[in-house]
Amino acid sequence: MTSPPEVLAVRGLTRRFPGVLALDDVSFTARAGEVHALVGENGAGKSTLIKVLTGVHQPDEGELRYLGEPAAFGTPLAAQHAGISTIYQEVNLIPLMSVARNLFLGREPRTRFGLIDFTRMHREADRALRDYGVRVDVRQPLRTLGVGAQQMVALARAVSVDARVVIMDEPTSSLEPREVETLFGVIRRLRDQGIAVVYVSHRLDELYAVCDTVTVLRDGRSVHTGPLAETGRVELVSLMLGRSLGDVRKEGVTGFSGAHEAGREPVLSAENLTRRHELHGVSLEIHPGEVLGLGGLLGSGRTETAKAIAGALPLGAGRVTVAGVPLRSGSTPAAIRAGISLLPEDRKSEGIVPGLSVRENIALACLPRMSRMGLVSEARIDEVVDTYVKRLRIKASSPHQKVGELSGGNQQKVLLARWLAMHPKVLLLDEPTRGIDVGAKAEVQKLIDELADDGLGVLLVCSDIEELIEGSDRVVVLREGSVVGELSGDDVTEDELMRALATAAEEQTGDGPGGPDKSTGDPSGPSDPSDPSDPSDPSDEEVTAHG
Amino acid sequence: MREDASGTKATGGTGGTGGTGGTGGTKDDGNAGGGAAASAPPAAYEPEPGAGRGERLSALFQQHGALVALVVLTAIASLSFDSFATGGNFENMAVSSAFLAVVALGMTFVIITGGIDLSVGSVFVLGGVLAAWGSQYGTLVALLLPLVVCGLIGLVNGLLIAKAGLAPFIVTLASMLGARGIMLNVTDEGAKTYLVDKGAFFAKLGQGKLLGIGAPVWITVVLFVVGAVVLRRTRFGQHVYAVGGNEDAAALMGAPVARTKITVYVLSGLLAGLAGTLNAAWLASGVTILGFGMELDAIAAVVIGGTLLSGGLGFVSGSLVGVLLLKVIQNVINQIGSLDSAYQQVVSGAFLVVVIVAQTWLGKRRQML
Amino acid sequence: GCAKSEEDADSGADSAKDSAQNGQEVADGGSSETCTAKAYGAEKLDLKGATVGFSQSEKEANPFRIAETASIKAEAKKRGVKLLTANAQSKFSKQISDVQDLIAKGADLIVIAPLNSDGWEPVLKSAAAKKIPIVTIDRKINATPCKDYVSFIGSDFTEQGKRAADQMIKATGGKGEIAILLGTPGNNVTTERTKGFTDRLKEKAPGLKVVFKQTGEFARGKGQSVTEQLIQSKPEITGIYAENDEMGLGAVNALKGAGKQPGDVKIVTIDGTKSAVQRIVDKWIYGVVESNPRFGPLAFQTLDAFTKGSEVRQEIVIKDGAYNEANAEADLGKAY
Amino acid sequence: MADVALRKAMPADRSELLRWLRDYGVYGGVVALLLFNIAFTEHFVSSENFRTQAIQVAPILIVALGMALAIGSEGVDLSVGSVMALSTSLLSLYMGYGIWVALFVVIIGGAAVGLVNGSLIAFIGVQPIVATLALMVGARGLALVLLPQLKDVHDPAMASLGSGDFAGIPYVVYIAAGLAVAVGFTVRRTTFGRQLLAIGDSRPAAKLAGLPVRRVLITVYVLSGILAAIAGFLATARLSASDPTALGDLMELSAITAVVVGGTPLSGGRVRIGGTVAGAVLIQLLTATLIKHDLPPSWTQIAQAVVIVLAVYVARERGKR
Ligand SMILES: Nc1ncnc2c1ncn2[C@@H]1O[C@H](COP(=O)(O)OP(=O)(O)OP(=O)(O)O)[C@@H](O)[C@H]1O
Ligand SMILES: Nc1ncnc2c1ncn2[C@@H]1O[C@H](COP(=O)(O)OP(=O)(O)OP(=O)(O)O)[C@@H](O)[C@H]1O
Ligand SMILES: [Mg+2]
Ligand SMILES: [Mg+2]
Repeated sequence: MTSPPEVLAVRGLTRRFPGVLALDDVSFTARAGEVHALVGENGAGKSTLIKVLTGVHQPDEGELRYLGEPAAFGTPLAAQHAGISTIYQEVNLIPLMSVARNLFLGREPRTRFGLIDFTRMHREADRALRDYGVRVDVRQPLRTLGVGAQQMVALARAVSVDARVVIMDEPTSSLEPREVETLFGVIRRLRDQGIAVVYVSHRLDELYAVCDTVTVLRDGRSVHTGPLAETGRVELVSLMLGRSLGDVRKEGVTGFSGAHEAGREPVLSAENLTRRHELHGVSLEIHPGEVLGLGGLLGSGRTETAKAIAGALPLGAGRVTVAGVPLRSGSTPAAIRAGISLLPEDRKSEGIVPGLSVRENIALACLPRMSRMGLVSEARIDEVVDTYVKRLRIKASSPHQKVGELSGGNQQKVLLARWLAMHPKVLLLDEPTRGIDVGAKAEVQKLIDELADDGLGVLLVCSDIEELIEGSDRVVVLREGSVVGELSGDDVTEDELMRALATAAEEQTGDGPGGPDKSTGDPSGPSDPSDPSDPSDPSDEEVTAHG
Repeated sequence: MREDASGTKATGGTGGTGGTGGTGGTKDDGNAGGGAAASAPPAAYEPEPGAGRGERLSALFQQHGALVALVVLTAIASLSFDSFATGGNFENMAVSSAFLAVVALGMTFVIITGGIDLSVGSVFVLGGVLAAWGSQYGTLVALLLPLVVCGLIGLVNGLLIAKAGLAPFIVTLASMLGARGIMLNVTDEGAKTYLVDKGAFFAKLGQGKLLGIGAPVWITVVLFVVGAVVLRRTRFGQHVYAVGGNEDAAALMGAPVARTKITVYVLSGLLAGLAGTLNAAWLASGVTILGFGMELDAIAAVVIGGTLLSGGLGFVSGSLVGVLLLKVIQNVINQIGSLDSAYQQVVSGAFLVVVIVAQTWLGKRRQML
Repeated sequence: GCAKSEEDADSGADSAKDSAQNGQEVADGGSSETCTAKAYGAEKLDLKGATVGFSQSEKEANPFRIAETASIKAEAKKRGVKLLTANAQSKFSKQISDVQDLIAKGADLIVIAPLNSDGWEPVLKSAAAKKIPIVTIDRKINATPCKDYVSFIGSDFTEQGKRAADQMIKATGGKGEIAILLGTPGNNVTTERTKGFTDRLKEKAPGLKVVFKQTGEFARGKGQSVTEQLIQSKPEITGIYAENDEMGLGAVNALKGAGKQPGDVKIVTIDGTKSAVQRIVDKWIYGVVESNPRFGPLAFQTLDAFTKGSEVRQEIVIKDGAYNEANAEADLGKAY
Repeated sequence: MADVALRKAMPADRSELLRWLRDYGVYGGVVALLLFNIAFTEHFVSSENFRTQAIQVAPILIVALGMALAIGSEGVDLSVGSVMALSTSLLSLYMGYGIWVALFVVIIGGAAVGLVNGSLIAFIGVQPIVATLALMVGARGLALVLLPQLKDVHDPAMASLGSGDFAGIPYVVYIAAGLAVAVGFTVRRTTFGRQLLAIGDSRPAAKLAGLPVRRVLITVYVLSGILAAIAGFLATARLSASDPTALGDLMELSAITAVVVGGTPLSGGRVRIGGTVAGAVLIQLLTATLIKHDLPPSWTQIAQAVVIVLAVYVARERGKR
């Protein structure tokens, strides 16, 4: 078997940031008609490699070859013109501009007079997005869409360019199984057209489902390249973590350990949460020592529910009680004082304070507790920061490094530390493992378990169904901002959840055209409601789910 | 947000009531949006009826809060003062607003990219002085000299901001001083006022009339129509919005960020210079004591017109309405005719607060929906 | 000529303290050409019952502007004239629209205190279209008298500068180094007061050297800061010429702060405000050249004569007084 | 791995130098100007001269301290100059009740303007530059309504405050230095300071982290108003007159320049008080130099423009676009 022609290749690539050697002598080759997985821990340098490949960063050393010729891209635009199309990690679109304008920015269809032809642009945008199962008014500003839908827009944008290479940096971190499947369809089509695809993900199942080749990065070095089929899961994980096969096998990759003892009296109960167009009377209870999963399709209102409980969204009606005491609605400080902590979904814009250090980010919420009469006690902060940096294995050059410079996974850990330092009664976790590497994911999951064992009430929102099922003791299923089902006890299985979701989708069809525009769960969408279970089917059973 | 066809459509039609004509570009866009909606299968995305109407209404308010204020104020003033709603008064207001409007047009572009240009007042004076000086060598020199110099100042602003990464506020603050320094330098520390020959063709650009309406008004209307088309219907315009909406994302999406920024500052310099030139033609002299505080008036007009200071959102017709609103407020204060100069300032400050609060509040409602 | 005594009698009879104590007098200078309503093309009308528009250039926040506006208002009231006022708040473009607004509001006659001499083309056009007579006070408009406007009433700023120079020469004996505190750059008043002063020095006292020329923007605080810098870097300075009283008072503050004694540095200023004249009494200021702001009587009297069809002078230069050691104490009451 | 994993350190080279320049460039600028003056300006090295510079810089510095807070919260306060005017008007109105009463009223006045600014920004969500622009117009008008014209202030206490000194150093210098230390301490060591920086850096994140965003923002503008009012008070004492027309004119621009030249980015999230002090001193020295060398206004303005751009260029955040 001769390998297909090289399209994009680098050799001996080195890239430094102040205080960090992000890429160290990395070699990497993308070939035509091949889906190349790029994996590694958080902060391994995947995103940096991609940014160097596409002209965002310039290499300090090393050689870049494109279509067999030495090349250098000064700007993303240059790379784009050369035929490299990229979906960067974190959605990078313009929130205030309309969906269609985002989709076509820089290559808008024009009329004879050189002016933009909006009629055509909207029509084509609508058609393009439909192909990806996103049905929205393309004239709406992009920010009215959920993160997942935005990700699909970014995907559509990247793919609709005539490209020789398509690079995707964690495109699925906020996607539903259904959309993941759509995405895979797209990737396969690209591959068949002879396009080189570079694919980054922390979800191993996905890699095995679509990728042909894999390159593993560790601490900025490329430690392995080879056909994915020949590399087992455990081996892959051990390569990423740099630990021996045996260690990894022992610890497993999923950190959840099973059911917990839940307290009788709910620590938190939300009644009839209502918000125009978003929530229609959601009620739920969280018991101490319990992990309550929140299931639902994209845009079903899980994020809103969590935010509403945390006081981050004003409510039309409804109330939240913590340990029997009702909360003032719409006030985050009140919720925090009552012991509710929310780990927001949108880490970049709502979570981290990028310009502040790791230390200050961790101490941010608990500042009042760390201070007397308005004066901050540095010693107490150091103590807390130390504890959590160790406990969560936060990887930073020092506690004084800016959080904005950390890798996504480490940023997430910093946020977790911020909330754990508050010793909350209830922890609301919105996609806590989004963008986190396997090692860290297991740690976070283990942590969730421990927290629940310590008597914390945990609300878990998670798009990865397998993870949701394994992590939760009970699952409440949302659809269109209403509770449509609850799984508990032995019913907490993937099949049951899939069934609940499928029924939900079917009911939705019954709603007719009056139904809201936001759901992608449209029956005329490209995939069948029962499909999504496919990618999460464990295809390789070397690693047991429970440690 | 600015994208809503419903909202923008109204602009095209109602811009005219503002006094100085419509903005063709926005109108086009509105129609284009409507066309798309019609051609797409209707059932595909039917917004919830309630949401749609509420949203549209408040979109209308946010974009046209200033227009509503303008109409209301004009109506009240017409009823209260006999001499307000007269052709002469409207014509005066239109002509004397024209110069600020042209400056505000450039400022609109700058602010949509998330920047700001504090140098426009100084550049405006400099443009006028250079034009008046140049007018002795003919209309061409009178027009080109200020445009070249003011364009260069804009270019320096743009380069320092886009290439060196300096904050627009501080860069243009410095060039505000610099431009005034140059102006003082060419006028013997302000002692010399160059005059424009009243018979020259150049003077007609400021003083001439067509169909009873002053030339500066016509020029302003044309500039706004062109500006609206450029902003809405060209790729450059899209880049302006993209850079202001999220600069990093825009760069990753392949928008020429630096070039776009440089262009808007050059544009702002050019338009400020042109406004100064027209003003010099109108006053028939290169007055040296103009322009103080003009940058703040322009910013206020742009913001009142619904453009977001943080960038990414805005439209030129709003700025025109903003300028007219400021003008009408001033005119009304003069109509009262006996207000102490100190009270005048309090009144205009209070008025600004009311308009801004109304505007922000309506805008927020819209964001919440 | 004859108008003046009448007006003095008028104001003398009036109890208004201002005009009683220091009504303006017409000086001999200026062109002697005259203007009539006929020559101007205006219609005759009765000033009583007419509407007069007054456009003030700056906020009424300094003694000169306060006295000026008050004098116009008082005279209008006395004569039963309906007065419309507008204030340009030091913005020239606003003043242009202000006057146009006054015209649009139906003013029959207009009195302007211009912020700047040039750039009145649009206003003059609108006024000409309606044949509205314009009288400018305190600053001139660069246009044709009796065609674009009726007449100018005011001081000769160049002359004021010259007289200030005369005082300075007298104070210093024509020798030494002096500093000038300039007004706002670009302002006609600044330009002319500087020109008059330096011309006269050149002509009469070549031994007096101007070694320092910085703007104090007509404000006391700025005058003080600049003088503070001045006395640090040029401690041997002999005299300071301040182009208005406020800057002069700032200079006095600075000299006091630096431990100087009254009279160490000779200060000459222009305007004639009470505070400045008081400083002459205190010996801090050597002399003050007056610039009289009480234009009301003379302006209305000119308008009255003009509307009645009589001849009025195109340029009515007022006689400015002066204060020095000799008369300061006695004339303190005349200062505004 | 269990610990904070330290990355391979980078060799300290050019980027270190640049970083150093960024952090200390403004001090370098001050030193350069001092050296220039010592070499080329007559009578520059004298205690009297340094005293003059110190007295003149005090009000700018005090206003700049408040401005630094506003800028750190990703805002700006354009109303400071007008607040100075308002305070001078209030001062002369209440001077009759004694200096302490007057000071109290002045501070209340500054706080009130700050409260309006802060409320517009925090509750209504008006953008700071616009909200404070409206107050800039309104407060100056109010100052003139209260006191229509310049009025002399004859008060021995005020006079000694304006020009008196202790141990050879003027009172106003002690006050300015004390306030600088207090504000610096507030930023570094208090909860409020930390919260302010977090809010300036990322408002949504600060909100979700439960920070009292509104309270902090309002406090920022109230503090800025109070500091401007104090500056107005001291400036009045120095002038021994209340001049509501001219006092504080264009002060906002000087203060912003001082803050930014001192290395505080306009994008918020960072406040450098030491730099702000140096920035204010730099501007003062620059003005003094230009006046002492008797440059005409045109060259003064051009020189200021060039120095501002140079200073900010050196202090710019590297790698940030
Ligand atoms: N702009 C920057 N400035 C400084 N350091 C940076 C910058 N960008 C990345 N780094 C550092 O480079 C290293 C690699 O980061 P990168 O984002 O490439 O990791 P990643 O493999 O994509 O991780 P993740 O899976 O969490 O996204 C990290 O240590 C990070 O802190
Ligand atoms: N596929 C989509 N198409 C159109 N609009 C969508 C889509 N997904 C989400 N939205 C919009 O985004 C809003 C917020 O959805 P959000 O993402 O917060 O919901 P969620 O249930 O938390 O889902 P997730 O957390 O998986 O993204 C929804 O109210 C909806 O209007
Ligand atoms: Mg990454
Ligand atoms: Mg969500």
